[in-house]
Amino acid sequence: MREISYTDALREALREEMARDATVFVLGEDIAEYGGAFGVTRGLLDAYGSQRVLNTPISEPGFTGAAIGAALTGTRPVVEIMFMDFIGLVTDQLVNQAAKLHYVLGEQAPCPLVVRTAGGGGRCYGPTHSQTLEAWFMHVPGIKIVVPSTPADAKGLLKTAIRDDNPVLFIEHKMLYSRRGNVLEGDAALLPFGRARCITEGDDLTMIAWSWMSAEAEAAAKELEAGGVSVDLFDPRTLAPLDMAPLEESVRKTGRALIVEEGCRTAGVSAEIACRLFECVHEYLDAPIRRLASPDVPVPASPVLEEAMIPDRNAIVQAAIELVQS
Amino acid sequence: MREISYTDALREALREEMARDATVFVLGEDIAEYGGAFGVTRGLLDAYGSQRVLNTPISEPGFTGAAIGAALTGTRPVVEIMFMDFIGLVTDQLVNQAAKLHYVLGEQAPCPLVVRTAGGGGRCYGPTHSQTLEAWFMHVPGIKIVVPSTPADAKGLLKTAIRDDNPVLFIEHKMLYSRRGNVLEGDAALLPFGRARCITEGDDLTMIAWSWMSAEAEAAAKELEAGGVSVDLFDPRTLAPLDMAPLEESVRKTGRALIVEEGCRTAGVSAEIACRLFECVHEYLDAPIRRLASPDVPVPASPVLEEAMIPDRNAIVQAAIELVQS
Amino acid sequence: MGWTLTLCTTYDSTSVRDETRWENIRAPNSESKTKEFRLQGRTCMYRKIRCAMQELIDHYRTMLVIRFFEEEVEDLFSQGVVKGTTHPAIGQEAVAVGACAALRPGDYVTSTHRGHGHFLARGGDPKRIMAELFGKQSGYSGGRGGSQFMADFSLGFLGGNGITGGSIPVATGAALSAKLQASEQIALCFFGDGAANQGTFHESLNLVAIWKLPVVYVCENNMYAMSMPVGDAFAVTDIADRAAGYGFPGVVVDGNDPIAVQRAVETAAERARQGEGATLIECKTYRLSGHSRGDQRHYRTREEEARARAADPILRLREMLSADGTLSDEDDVSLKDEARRVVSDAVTFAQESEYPDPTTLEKGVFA
Amino acid sequence: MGWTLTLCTTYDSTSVRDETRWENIRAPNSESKTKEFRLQGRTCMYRKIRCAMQELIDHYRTMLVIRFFEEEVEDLFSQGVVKGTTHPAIGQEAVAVGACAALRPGDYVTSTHRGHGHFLARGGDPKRIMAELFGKQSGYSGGRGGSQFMADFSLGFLGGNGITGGSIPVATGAALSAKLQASEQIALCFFGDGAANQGTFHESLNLVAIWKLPVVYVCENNMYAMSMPVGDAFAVTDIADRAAGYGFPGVVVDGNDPIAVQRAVETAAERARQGEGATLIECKTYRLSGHSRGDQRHYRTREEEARARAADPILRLREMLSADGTLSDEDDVSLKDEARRVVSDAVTFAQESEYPDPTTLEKGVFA
Ligand SMILES: Cc1ncc(C[n+]2csc(CCOP(=O)(O)OP(=O)(O)O)c2C)c(N)n1
Ligand SMILES: Cc1ncc(C[n+]2csc(CCOP(=O)(O)OP(=O)(O)O)c2C)c(N)n1
Ligand SMILES: [Mg+2]
Ligand SMILES: [Mg+2]
Repeated sequence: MREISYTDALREALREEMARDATVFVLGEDIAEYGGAFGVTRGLLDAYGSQRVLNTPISEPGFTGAAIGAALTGTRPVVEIMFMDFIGLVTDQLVNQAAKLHYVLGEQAPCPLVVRTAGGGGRCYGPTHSQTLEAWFMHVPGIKIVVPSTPADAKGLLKTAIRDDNPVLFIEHKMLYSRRGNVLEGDAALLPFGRARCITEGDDLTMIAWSWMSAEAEAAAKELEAGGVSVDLFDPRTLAPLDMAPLEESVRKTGRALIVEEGCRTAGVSAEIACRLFECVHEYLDAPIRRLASPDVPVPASPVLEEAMIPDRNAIVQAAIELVQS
Repeated sequence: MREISYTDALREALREEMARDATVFVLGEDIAEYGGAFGVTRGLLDAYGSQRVLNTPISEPGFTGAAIGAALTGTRPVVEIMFMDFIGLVTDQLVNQAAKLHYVLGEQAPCPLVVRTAGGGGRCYGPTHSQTLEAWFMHVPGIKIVVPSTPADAKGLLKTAIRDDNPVLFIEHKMLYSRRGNVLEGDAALLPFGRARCITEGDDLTMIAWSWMSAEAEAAAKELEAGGVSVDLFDPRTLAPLDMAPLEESVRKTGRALIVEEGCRTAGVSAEIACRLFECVHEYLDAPIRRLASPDVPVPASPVLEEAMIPDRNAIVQAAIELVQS
Repeated sequence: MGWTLTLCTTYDSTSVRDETRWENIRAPNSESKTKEFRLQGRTCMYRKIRCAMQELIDHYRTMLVIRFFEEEVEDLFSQGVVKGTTHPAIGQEAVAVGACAALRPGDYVTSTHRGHGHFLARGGDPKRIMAELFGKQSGYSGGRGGSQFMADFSLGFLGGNGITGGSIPVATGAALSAKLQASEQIALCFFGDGAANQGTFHESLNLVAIWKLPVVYVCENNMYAMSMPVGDAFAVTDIADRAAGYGFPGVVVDGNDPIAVQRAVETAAERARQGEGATLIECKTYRLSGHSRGDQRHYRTREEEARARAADPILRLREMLSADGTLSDEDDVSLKDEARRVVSDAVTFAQESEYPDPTTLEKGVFA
Repeated sequence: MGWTLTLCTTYDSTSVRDETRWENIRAPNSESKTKEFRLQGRTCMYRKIRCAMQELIDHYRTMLVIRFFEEEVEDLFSQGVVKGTTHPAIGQEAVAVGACAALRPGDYVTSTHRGHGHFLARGGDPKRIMAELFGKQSGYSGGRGGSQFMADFSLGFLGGNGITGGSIPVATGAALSAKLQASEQIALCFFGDGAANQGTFHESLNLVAIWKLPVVYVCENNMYAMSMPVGDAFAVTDIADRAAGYGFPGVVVDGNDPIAVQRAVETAAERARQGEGATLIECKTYRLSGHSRGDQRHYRTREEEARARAADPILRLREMLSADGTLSDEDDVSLKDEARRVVSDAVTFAQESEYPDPTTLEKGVFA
């Protein structure tokens, strides 16, 4: 086990899978010499050449659609969409083509496509470079969603995503790229989809958070622990498939749940998770499930406004305390 | 009051608003001579000329973006996107431009844009001509969502949408175009946003449904009534803003709620509505709120499969009976 | 192998950069012009070109199958036997047949919402296509895709698409995977004039150009996108001219002449296989039927339609074949009977097939 | 009003359909060529053209303000004083200044992610622009939009955009509303070479063409889209050539020459105002700085950059003005001091401004 960054972990996953399988290739804007806006693909051009590391013009729908065509015909493309905010440009490609074709063409051809993208705020990049939009794709049958928060999850789940025969939306987070952690090599690093990770164990409260919020929640849980509130903290890691069983079990134990989401509150991922919990374990609840999310506004550029918008460890601690006291 | 069809009601709204305000114009594919795929704009070309009734090439992002530019500079465009399934092509335009510009440009210019589109299934039009996708846009701050189910609502809310200074996604339903009902003329027809409509009153169960599902739920409620189950049935009519107060009040009375949604279950509109109800009135609930929605699959073309997928009056009756018996 | 008379227009495209590549279309042999006619305001002429008689008869047969198939489907829809919607390719048979005749077995084909003809020309089974329209389990997509989503990957036919222009990027990808895998496959991409105004058309042509991918673009300019005449949707006369903006050749051919289409696609396919990149072939043709069920065709005149019907590719081909003595009236009758039988067999098959089991609805969303 | 020497290249664009329209760019007066130089592999030459001295000095002053502003911003970002990201327009000042000089007060301008220069050239207040970068309430967007989303509707400046190509359709709409309201306004649409590969570029040019809208497209071809050289992103040499696919003229001008840009935009603006439709003006220039903060510029050589720096539009303009005797060294120093003061005043203003009140976060989502 070596301690490396989330960025390096992602790069290792790409390198290992490209070495293992010649049909894997990467494409996207500025991923070759430049190494991608966040450096994830740095060095791949030298290692695998310009046939398998394709810089694209700024044509998100066109090159994502091309990747779909390539996936349907025997290759395993990994697309980089520089910022998740640009996913609206390829919604048609993902929803009407990638996610549907296997089903609607009578299961003739799988579509093993990975779309990597950098989501979330925290860097004052402004309204179109900071959004958190995974909720849309939970509502889309036929697409898997991965939201890793640690280097090990990033590496293990990206490798699994590349080997998966279905379209996978792989959402990285710009606040996590520098996060460090232990990772394994080769197949040992592989992690299954649909398996939530329990980060801390506790009895007072169930907490559910993913991506950057998982890191913030971890910090909050430590603080709460110190203050005498013990938290069962889970990171679902993949939102589709979504591993509800451990969450339900935890709520049966704690009677209280807080879901932390970076995206806007209304019709977010938390609504679905909360609903499923209500549906299954309502009789165990000692208080309504609490959704802590961003308010329904575009992400502003100004540091003071962005900070006021996105939940952080302090907001999580506060919400948790309110919840256990209710 | 005259009884006219939903299509005619929509057309009346357009005609009246175009007559009232010279800055209102319509654009979209085949809306001029052809009158739109569902005939809504028929006759507008003759009445208002080719300057204000603009046939567009098949360039959804381009002409929706143009409408945004026009809305920012003093006009009131009404765009027709032929099928709601094509909304993925303009997601970037709606989300990153229309919904954001007012806020992110410091409230300098309103964006009075209406995007009309035909949603939903029931006609065996297949996977890309039958989808129900409003849930995505509930998650988008800055855009209003209208889902009318009767001619009166269609007319009144379209007129309001056109006069609204914000982007409005106006979702019509292809199964409702021929529905008939009474409508008023001129300003008398106007209906406010954010005001749910109570369709039937009852004590046993709160039912919430919109668009086509509202019509199916109405039929189901009649059947249930006949069977001795009385239903408080609400059509929210606009999903953003969402009028929760009467729904909450009703659940306080009935203790049971069934939300009927044509779209896919996971991360749908029902999740948000259910969550809000749980959050506010959980102590009044005699049973978990039930979401009746389509399963998470693309909409198949085959009549037997499409029928199996989308909730109808029978499925609603059954779900309601299960719920009141639980 | 013999000499036979066929149509080959003298359309001029300013986008043809490399004139010599196209000489076998433009002057397929040295014999002189034999007959002039007018099509869509241009002067065209018949020329003699080298062509196997059997090939022409085969084309004629396939065109008849497409025509009768589509007429039958129109009927079934208007009777309400078949639900949903359909877009008949009546009048456009020569494009599908000519283009597919120029391909090799492994090549990819992407299609459109108006794709039955493409699929039949590529060797699709009329029975399974018809069954798909009926929403039956034996259809190519098990009833899930319907008219617009049918494929046969074993034929390299990657399917139609319900999104106008939706399969243009798919063709890029198929060509890209052929290149990455160093296969000799090319991708033939059918699309309409309307689709040429979609953003993905532009993006795709550029990607294909910079990556020098083996794509042959076949634009079926049938003069309308639903109700929108090309003259209103474009400020240029020839869509083929757009190829110049991407640095590859664009040509215009008479889309009602299967041999003109075939020769153009052969040349383009050869170019693609040689690694020289893409070609945009604009086939001028005409949609003789309505856009889809319920189209009142208010946007064009009956006179215009009558003029277009005079250039019906099937009539023209038959006229030519019989003028030439290649096809007797008897042969014609028996070819038509045969084609009609193919279609009625398909209908019978579809009628007798089972609907999919509704309990399978949720199966196969994921691979 | 006087005669002065400026740069006007002899770039040839094959897309220029109507040669005569462009004669005042190509041969602004009858005086003979005076000097040749090479730029991006082409031979260009200086010519004398009619131009008010004061106008040139004004251009020079605005270019200096933009240059110093952007240098200051780069500094502030690298010091971490300003957060987020920024895209400096260093080296591209002549395009912004030349193009905006050709406009009338009511005209619309749409901008890009690299838009500070456009905004300053259009008359934007440096103080409020700087304050916006600082995330302050006094910024043009109250700190919400940041570098990429700033507008001043009273100036017709409709704002930058964080989506590459995002404001190209907005320009269509502004022109459409001008036409519907029968105003004399036109829309000038700035965008980069990279944006010209977006689908909405294609769709917009086609819409504008068929509706004959008054748009002037100003493509700032600065040779790169982030790390992607134009040579890799296009299979054609001149982006201007794409205009031909939409039926309106495309021209290439020396984007490092404010007068060449201005004259081209004037001609195009006149055309647009006359109802004759759009023009695509490709301004060849060079981004002298990195794409944004943190760009290591591995994708190009320092030698190439040095060559480009030799064609720095500000240096060239100063050289020309002083060679001509229009600008003394003293004048130059005082102009620069003045420009630096504008920038430092803006910084002071921004520093002294308040941050927005976080409790206003949820205000103004709806109008
Ligand atoms: C994205 C999208 N927009 C609109 C439609 C509706 N529609 C289906 S076919 C069609 C016309 C297509 O025209 P063209 O590409 O010329 O093909 P043709 O129908 O003439 O064969 C339209 C507008 C669609 N299916 N997809
Ligand atoms: C849709 C979209 N894709 C990618 C980006 C990231 N990005 C920002 S600027 C840029 C390069 C733009 O190139 P060009 O249009 O030539 O403008 P320049 O930066 O050279 O001024 C890229 C890729 C973006 N902001 N939006
Ligand atoms: Mg057409
Ligand atoms: Mg550039």
